[in-house]
Amino acid sequence: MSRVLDALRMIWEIGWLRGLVVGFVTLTVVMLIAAFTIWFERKWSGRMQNRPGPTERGYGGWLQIFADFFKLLQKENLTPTATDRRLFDFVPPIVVFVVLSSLAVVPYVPQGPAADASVGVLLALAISSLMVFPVWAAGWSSNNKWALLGAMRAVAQSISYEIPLVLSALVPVILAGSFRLTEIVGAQADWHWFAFWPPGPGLAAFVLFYLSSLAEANRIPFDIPEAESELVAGATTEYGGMKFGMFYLGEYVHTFVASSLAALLFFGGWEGPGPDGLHWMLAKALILTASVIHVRWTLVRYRSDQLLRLCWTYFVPAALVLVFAAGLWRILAGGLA
Amino acid sequence: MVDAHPSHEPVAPALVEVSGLSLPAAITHLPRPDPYLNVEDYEPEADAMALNMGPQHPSTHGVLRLKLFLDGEICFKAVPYVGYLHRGVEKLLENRTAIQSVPYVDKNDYVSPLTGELALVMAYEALLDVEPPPRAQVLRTILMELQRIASHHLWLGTFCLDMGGALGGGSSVFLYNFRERELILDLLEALTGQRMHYNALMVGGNRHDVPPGWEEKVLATMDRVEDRLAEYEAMTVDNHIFRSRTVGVGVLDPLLALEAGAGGANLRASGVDHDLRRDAPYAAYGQVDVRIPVETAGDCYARFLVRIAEMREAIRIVRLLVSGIPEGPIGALKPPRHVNAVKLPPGEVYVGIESPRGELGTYLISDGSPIPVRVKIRPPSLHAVSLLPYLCVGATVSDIVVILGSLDPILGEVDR
Amino acid sequence: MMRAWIDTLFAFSTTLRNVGRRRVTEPLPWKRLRAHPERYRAGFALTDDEHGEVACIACKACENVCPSGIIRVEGERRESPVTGKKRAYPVSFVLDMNACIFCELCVQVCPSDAIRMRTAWTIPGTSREDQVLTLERLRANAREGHLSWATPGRLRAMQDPERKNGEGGEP
Amino acid sequence: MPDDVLALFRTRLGLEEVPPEGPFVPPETLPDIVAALKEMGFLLFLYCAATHWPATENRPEAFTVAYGLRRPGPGSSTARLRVRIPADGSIPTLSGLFAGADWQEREQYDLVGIHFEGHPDLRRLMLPEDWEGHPLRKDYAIDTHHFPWR
Repeated sequence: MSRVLDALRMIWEIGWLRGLVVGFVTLTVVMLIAAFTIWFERKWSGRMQNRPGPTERGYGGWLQIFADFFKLLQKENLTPTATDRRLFDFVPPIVVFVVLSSLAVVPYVPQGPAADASVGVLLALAISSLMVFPVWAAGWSSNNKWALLGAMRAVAQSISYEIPLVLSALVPVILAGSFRLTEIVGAQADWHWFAFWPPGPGLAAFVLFYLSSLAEANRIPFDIPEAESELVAGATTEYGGMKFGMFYLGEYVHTFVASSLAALLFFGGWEGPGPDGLHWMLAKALILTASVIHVRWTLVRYRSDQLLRLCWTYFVPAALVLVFAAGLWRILAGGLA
Repeated sequence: MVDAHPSHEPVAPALVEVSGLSLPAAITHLPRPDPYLNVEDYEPEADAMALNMGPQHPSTHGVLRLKLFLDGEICFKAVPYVGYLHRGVEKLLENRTAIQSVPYVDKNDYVSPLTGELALVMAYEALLDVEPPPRAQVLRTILMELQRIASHHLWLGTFCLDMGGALGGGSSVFLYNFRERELILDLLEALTGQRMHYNALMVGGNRHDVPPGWEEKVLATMDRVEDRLAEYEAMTVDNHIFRSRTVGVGVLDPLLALEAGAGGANLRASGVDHDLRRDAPYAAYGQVDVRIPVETAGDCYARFLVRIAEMREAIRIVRLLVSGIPEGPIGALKPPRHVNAVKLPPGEVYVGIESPRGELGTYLISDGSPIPVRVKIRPPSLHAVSLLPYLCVGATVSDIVVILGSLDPILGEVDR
Repeated sequence: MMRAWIDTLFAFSTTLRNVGRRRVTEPLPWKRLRAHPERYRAGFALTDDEHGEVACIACKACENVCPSGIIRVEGERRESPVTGKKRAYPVSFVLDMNACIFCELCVQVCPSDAIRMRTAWTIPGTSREDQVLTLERLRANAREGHLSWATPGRLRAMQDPERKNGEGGEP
Repeated sequence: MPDDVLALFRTRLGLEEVPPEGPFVPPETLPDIVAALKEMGFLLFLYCAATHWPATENRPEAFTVAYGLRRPGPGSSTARLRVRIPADGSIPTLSGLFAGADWQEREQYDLVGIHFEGHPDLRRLMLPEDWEGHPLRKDYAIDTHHFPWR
């Protein structure tokens, strides 16, 4: 037994091996959480609409997601003849790769993530913003007008909302004085959660970050690129079977990662009453994910031009003001202290 | 951000007089796009693209096909194609007797079958010069108003579905609406025995009298429906996103609406104070003071407001009438015992009633034989769909979906 | 602007309130939450008269009135084994449910209270022939029960213009 | 029909009595009369219904086309008129006057086979472009019963 522990400790000492193990565990757990989120979304939306949701496979239908997974696996691998075949097949794995790779820098435990980069915030946001490329490629390679419209909207929307997203994430960075996610959480110790302290800019920055990440993850009310009542299914119109399944999984992982980032930046990560640790982090991230789901099943969606106007006339100036306010607080508080 | 349209504020709008009719000046005589624009002549700002919307599309309300010519994402020409649901109902009715033809018109407007039945039955009654007894008239009025509520329920649900998608807030409103629509269908089911294709009317009266305890059930259901109406309003009326999507979108010129033959809420949202229930009363509408909601903005939001107000008004009418259904028989003619029970005199009639979608008319020619020579059903939905080439120009694809939903077309009625 | 956003929040309270509501969908086919009313019209049955014979007299009124033309009746006159009187009996009675529009007109015109509708659906089948009701199946349906309230006589009594009582529809 | 409409029909058509189902109007004066009605406030286009009358021993094959207009608002009234044309005749279009006449005329062209002179886009509305015949004509084969349903 002690030999095993010794071996584990040795692995822990070696940086890249530790990263590998932590990354593997994180990926597995997050994928399972995404599956759980899908089940929860179905159940919760059912309750919201006075429906039972899935009931058949497993208690409360909790095995339904696996049934769906196997169904998607079995489906015929349909590729329309007019598509750009290589690009078309290449895109779905890229989506999964992009959303999962941002997990490398997102810590769930105080010991840190697989790679505790010194610019963790920027890296996480940068990687998740890479999503625009596979979505555009999906729309373009499908050779379908609906997919093309969806992809164009997705690009416009992602690029626009990148700016308030990064700017609002800068507020906790400025307040904590570090880009490293573990240090940002450390700066929120003793209930100094940035959402509540300093009062004002932190909470506003959280709202901006939340809304912008909804837009980034293409969730209602900002799911213009999918817009199934207008664009059939947007960029993913021509995808079926497991290729569609990868987009689907990517969407939920993306939502969970964005929620985790919000929990880390604004709600103190694993800080909480009683012992700190993974449980608080997961609880916060899951509550935020659930709120995303609740928003999705309550609101209708904006039109794409309204969405962009919302971004450029309200979100971007507000984010700039918040960054300025955070800097001011930092100088004043630093000067006072 | 798009803020509230000024004309939704409760101020009297400027009016303009057109052929003896007062219409809101702000939306009358709007420039009319050319529905037969030659696409080659159009010079697009961005790239032009032809986009086929439907017949298999999530929000074409059945099987409408729209050929859209887009300049970027802005439509500059829209060509609707209908007929995918054409069943030749008029030909069928020309080969059926008066008894047999009533169940067929149920299938035209399958969202409000009772109004379709009434339009046909009233045409036969006008031809025969038969007046149904007062009990049947009041019962018919109650049924029409219940059907109007049910139809508007479905419209509101699908309208939000068009805006919010099948996997979003739209579907929540949709299912809430269906929850209450089911209650009304339960009432109609208890009365007629069917939930959709009722065959509830016959020439000279109703086929079914009320079952015991039905009136109390109606009153209880109306309370519930009115209570839940506030719930839909909480999700829509002041909802910022809902308003951004509907206010100022699809503004319909009242003159165009009239000339195109549109009716119902589409007309009244454009400031035309016209409703056959009040202006040419049929059934027992003469006994009740029908209040007609009119909006003057002419956009999708105004159509929404008019329909919500119509639901409240229908609830009021049902409550008013259901407590005082007069005693007596429900039919003026002997109950039919064979297929040719109704002898048609020669003649030519037109009867129009106010269906939830506008004026639903039946034009009937008989030469004295058991079957009519010509039955023409005037479908309000067809005229609503024929507005699309005018309304879609200048709108984005997202707007077109909303505009189509706000016109409330039922494709079964369009195609017949 | 601010007010519009605050008003939007009411939508959330509405959906949140609905989370606690009773679900309204029926978990078919396992459980039915509501029974169909007694006037519900779904299937068909040919009832027997008081002597235990089929009440149908093969008068073809239903065949003629059926708007979809899905009823075919063939009859013959013969002596009743019970009463010894001569009357017409159906030799074959075919009702094709594939094209039935459930308008209840066959019940409306039946002179002998024979055909009635049922509140229970016929059993789903795997072929179109399964939905064609024959004389035997129609009589078996009648023995099985679940008959609608409306008999031809009751329907016509309800619609009678000389009816005195305003309260119709008593089952 | 209201008095002003009856007066219009009497003066324009020289009729003594106007039948309640509408007078017969010569095809060439139809647009003028309908334009006059529109001026009088009959703004709502109701219907355009063509009927095929097959040849009998005492009359040749013919069509009638009936039009209906409505004056909206309180005390609403209708104006109805008819046009009779021979089997090979045509009728001037009203689509320039009423946007709603456009599709109604296309439908009548499609189902009854009447040519509307000057219609900008006289295509079939309900049936496919390559459909043969006009189903609402009386000589078009009526439905045949298929039994059992196939």
